[in-house]
Amino acid sequence: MTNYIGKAVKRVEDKRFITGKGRYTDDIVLPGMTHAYIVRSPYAHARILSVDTSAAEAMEGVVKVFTGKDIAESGINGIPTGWQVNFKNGDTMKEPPHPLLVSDKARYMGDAVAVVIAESREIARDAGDRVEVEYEELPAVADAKKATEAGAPLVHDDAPNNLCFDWELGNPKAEVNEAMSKAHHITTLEFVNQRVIPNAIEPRSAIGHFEESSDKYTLYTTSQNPHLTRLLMCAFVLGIPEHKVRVVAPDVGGGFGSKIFHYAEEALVIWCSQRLKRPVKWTADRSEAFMTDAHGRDHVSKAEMGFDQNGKIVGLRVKTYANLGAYLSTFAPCVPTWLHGTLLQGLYTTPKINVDVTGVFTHTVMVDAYRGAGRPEATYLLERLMDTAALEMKMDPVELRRKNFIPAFDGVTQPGYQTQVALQYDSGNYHGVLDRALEMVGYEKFRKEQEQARKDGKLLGIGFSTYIEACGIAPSAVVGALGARAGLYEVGQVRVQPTGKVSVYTGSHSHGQGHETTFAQVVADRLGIPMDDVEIIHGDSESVAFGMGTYGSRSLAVGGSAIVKSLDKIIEKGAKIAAHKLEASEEDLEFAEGKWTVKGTDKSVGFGDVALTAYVPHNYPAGLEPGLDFSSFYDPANFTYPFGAHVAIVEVDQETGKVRLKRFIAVDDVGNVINPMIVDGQIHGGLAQGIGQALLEGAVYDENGQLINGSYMDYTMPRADDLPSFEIDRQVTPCPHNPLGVKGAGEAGTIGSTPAVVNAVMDALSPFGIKNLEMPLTPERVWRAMNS
Amino acid sequence: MAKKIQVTVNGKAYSHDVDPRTLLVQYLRDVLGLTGTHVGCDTSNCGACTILVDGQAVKSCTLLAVQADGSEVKTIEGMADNGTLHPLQEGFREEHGLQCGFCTPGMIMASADLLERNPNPTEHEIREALEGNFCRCTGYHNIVKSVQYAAKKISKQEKVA
Amino acid sequence: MQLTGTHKFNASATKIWSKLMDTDTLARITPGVSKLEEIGQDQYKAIAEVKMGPVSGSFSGNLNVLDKQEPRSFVLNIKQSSKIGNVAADVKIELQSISEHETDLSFDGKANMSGLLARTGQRVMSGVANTLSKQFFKALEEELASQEG
Amino acid sequence: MIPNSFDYHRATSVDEAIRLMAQHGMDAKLLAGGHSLLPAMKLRLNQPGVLVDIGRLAELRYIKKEGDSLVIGAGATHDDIANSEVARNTLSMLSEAANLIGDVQVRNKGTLGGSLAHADPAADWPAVMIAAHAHIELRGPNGSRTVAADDFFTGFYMTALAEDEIITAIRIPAPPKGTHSSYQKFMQPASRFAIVGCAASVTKDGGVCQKVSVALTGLSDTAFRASNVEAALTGKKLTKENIAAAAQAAGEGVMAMGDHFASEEYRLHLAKVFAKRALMAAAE
Repeated sequence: MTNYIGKAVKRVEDKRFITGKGRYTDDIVLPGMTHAYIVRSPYAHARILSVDTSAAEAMEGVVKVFTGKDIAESGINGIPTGWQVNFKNGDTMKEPPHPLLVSDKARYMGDAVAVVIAESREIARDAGDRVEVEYEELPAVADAKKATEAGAPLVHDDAPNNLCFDWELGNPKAEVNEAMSKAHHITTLEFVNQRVIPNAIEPRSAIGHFEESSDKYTLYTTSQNPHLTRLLMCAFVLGIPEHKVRVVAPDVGGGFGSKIFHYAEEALVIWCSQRLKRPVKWTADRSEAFMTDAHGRDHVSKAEMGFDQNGKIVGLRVKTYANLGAYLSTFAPCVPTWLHGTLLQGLYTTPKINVDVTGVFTHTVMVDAYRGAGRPEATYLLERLMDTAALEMKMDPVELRRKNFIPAFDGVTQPGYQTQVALQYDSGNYHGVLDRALEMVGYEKFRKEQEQARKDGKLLGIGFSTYIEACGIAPSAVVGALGARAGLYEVGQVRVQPTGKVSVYTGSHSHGQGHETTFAQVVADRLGIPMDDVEIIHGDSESVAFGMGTYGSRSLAVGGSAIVKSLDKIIEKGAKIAAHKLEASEEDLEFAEGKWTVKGTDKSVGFGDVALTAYVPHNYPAGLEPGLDFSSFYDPANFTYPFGAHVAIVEVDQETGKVRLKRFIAVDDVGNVINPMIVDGQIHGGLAQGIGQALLEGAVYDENGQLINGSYMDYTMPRADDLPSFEIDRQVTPCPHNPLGVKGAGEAGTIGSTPAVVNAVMDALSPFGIKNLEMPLTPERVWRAMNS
Repeated sequence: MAKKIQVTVNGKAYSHDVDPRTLLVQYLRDVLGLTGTHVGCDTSNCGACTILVDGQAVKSCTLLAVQADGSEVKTIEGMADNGTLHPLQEGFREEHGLQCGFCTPGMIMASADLLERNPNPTEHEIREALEGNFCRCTGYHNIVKSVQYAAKKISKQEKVA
Repeated sequence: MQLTGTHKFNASATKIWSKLMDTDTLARITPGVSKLEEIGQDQYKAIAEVKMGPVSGSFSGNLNVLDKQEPRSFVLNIKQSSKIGNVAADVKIELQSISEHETDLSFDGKANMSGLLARTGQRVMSGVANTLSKQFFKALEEELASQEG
Repeated sequence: MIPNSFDYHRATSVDEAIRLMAQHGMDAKLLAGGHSLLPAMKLRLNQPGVLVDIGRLAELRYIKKEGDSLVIGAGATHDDIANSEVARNTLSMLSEAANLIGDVQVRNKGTLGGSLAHADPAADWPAVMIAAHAHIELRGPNGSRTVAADDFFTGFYMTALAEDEIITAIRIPAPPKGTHSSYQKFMQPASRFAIVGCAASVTKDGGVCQKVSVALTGLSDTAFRASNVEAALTGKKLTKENIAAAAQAAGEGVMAMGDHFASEEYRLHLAKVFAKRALMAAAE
């Protein structure tokens, strides 16, 4: 029986957030705390000729100014990346140093040159203006493709042509070319999947606190993965002992991938604190966030899809240039390769696929995972190809998809589906989600409306996107073979207290996803106890043994499964204690609704009773350890594969080119659902971000590598009045390989929505013969297309 | 340099000497320790710092503390009444109008201004009234529902009263 | 940022040329410039105060005159930096005689901004450039006229 | 996020504010709602040494009828105007424009006087004031004077206001009977300033345009009167075709601004579209 699982339980964590009692990093004040301000390069590429800190240091209240020279002389290392991708010829990718403060050259606008530490935020800021840096501006390159051309300015001297790696996946090129040569029709699209800025509303912040008395360090930081940050910082950057370092990611105000990266500022505040023997706090303002938070996407691609005369796909060829920015972020090398190339099978039976990716350094801020990470780029490419091909072949886009869908399979009685690009899909029913979406839209009726609207001079359009994603990254051995430098399991500890209350420690990290509720639902149901008796603890390396954090929609599938493993151990041990108390054999007991009952009798012992006995083991099974506390590592057998069908309906104002999103329908299959309210919320948020990319958002760099829309006055964030209410529904195909049957819901909305919206606009514009426009589909772009 | 200000915050009177450049949000957070009001941007766009000053929603990052001298300020910490959640707080919880919680205080305060002026807003009116508040998590869908929930609840309470 | 514009002056090209090549005059008519110091052949050190709407900053840097084709054209190479950002520009200035007393002055060039100005000031900066050039033309016109009188 | 240090004075009267401004000269800035000034100061794009706060002067915050004119105190907020019945009844474009400025929080603090003095080339009020034939009342150490809105906006962030003067009020003459107005705006999606905004008022008699007043903002370095549109429509029948034809003249001969949201060419196109829309709405 379930009391909680599957129910829209209101969130436990909300109480503190709605009363203003959340505790975010910048809310934390430590005794004797100093404040850091970072002096940053205004140029995208410049030689640093001199740094004069004397005027700043002379100011009252300034504690110290450190420069790149101090960092270089300290002998510490730079920021590492968490993933290695090799060149096709087997050479290791280029991994240039990423110092905490640069001393020789600035490589992107915002590169850190010096840090001022002062008694107050105000003094630090004022002193920052008095640090005199002399630069020699050098030519810069911001565009990935241009950066690989001969004569382009080099970001790093030891990365010729700015290449980090080149990489290939799928069937050999010759095989794909052969298949394509026989195609009846080839649809070709070239596009830019533009750079977007994650813009978590909480700006990044970090406090470093070194305590001399104990030689211990504490880092409070806005991180999605505090343990990973600790590992990278201790082992690779500062060389300080990991057991002396506590990393706390308290309440974190959104991440969307941008807070995975172990940022230089995190190590910097710890390093400064160690030098000054005082806590050091740094909090970014929004301008700084625009300049220095890891950005997302930024691919330039050419994609070709071949079809036979019946519309069956015969082959897919993709060439992508991926902009990695000036240095490598934690996941940078993985995103455009293993999270992108592997998704190019989509939902289709494409028999031959080749993807070729070039990873490129440019004079721009680092790129890392951004909601979906690689999968939205792959989906965009496939789903734009599908709608464009349908238009070109004069077929219905829905029919074209149906013709090519992989048939339904449950992954239990039927095997998984082996793709051409390394993955084995676990279970799926792709027709199901599309059918439901069409029903919700009223497809046939819409096509009639559209026809009438065209006669009335109105431009209506409908766009589709049927997507799949690979989530819950993933089996450690597999990702290790693919270049991950860490395992990707998760840790879950369940500590039953003597009174039967339960503390659960998870290595997952919630920054909006609602772990404290969803995980508690799972625990309470499995143990048959009230949710109030369960506390979920996360984000503190001191209390949680280890963890990999939250990204890639992995929390419940991986982190939740680790907890379930521990719960199983609790129940198993509890049965031994219960058997002893009931003077029954363990095999004769069954555990349900919080008690162990001798089968077929009314003799039972409750969970609380067993818990107490475990800690007060006066009458206790011989040879059994006291206590009821288990920790488990769950390493998944496979990725999980959520999928869905999204449909957008838009209207284009012919006079201005402005696109209005009228309706958005999403039917997603994320496997089993623990809390439908939270899952819906995840979908909504994802949709807004995907729609934002399609219509509004995009970082704009000028040819000198200057980010020219680095503020909310210039970068368009989706607002309440830019979006409609969403129409969403769900299908459930359980994940066959994790104990909860869950697949992950955090990124689905973002992955599916972007191409649906763009396809809808292209459909609206089809009377003008327009096939492709670059995102974001700003009014001017649309207007120009209609008038050229 | 420093100016003396007197403000009433959530019903409690305070008097402090402040540097004129201190923004009201910094005064609330750093001096009064009311960290429920957040700072999300530096261009007065995101609305995370929204509070009520003399009953009207304002962005406390775009108001100097000295400008608020003599004013009545209400922050998220002052919304609940003796432990009873304000209908908006309840609405955000009931309708899952928040995820990471960072924009939530500002969102609730801006909604309070709206419901004061327009106790029965349409979806369109809610979306327009919240154009000065960014949320990156929810896609706004459930925020709209949260405000509708509160509007309904308040109108019921008033009928009873 | 593209910088282009044309203005017709009621003066000969040679006269305008001599005005433009005179340090004192140039310092006087260039909007915002508070100091122009000759540091070498056709090389100047310039200090400027720009105060316009939301933007106010003290700039300093160099101004070089290149590629002189008296009295037809020259290139102004400007590098100015400030706490709110930096501007580097190359502008070609051409004088075209229409008659003995009429000359078209046109300029064409590009300014690159960096730092805060680039990030937050795009909209503002194109207007600043427009206004500065208008002011410059006006001041030059007055300068030419005052000499007449 | 942290402005530079400055001295702060709260003026208790307009006269005191004028004295303070005179005393501190070029280094001083007036602070009304602060919604243009403070963001610039936080980014340190602007670092005044002295702020003279006039935001709380009750003598500047009113909206009233005076004889035939509508008089709005410079300290009236956008929200005050949005909710003023007397303003709406005088010219509905006043409340339409007020409601399209910034967002609710900005409208609660930002003032009409502050916006006009700031003279942002993409602000809404300048166009509305020109179209309304408003007169802007200024007071300085040497007394008061009045400048027509047509002459007030002299350039990019530049006005006829002297350094030591304060805007005290805006006087809008009552429009003739049969006048309707509208403000239509195409918003820059991030800042929500106008990419192009058009204010239009049309005096109609028997379906014929007796008088028309049109002004545009966002297009160029300052808001301006679209005289050629006015000329093209005056005396004409207010048909859809005539309005559309007249709107074609919007932006003619103007050196338009361009940025990554809207190029010069697109802005000029939008000027025509929004002139048409404003005129259509006003003529209805």
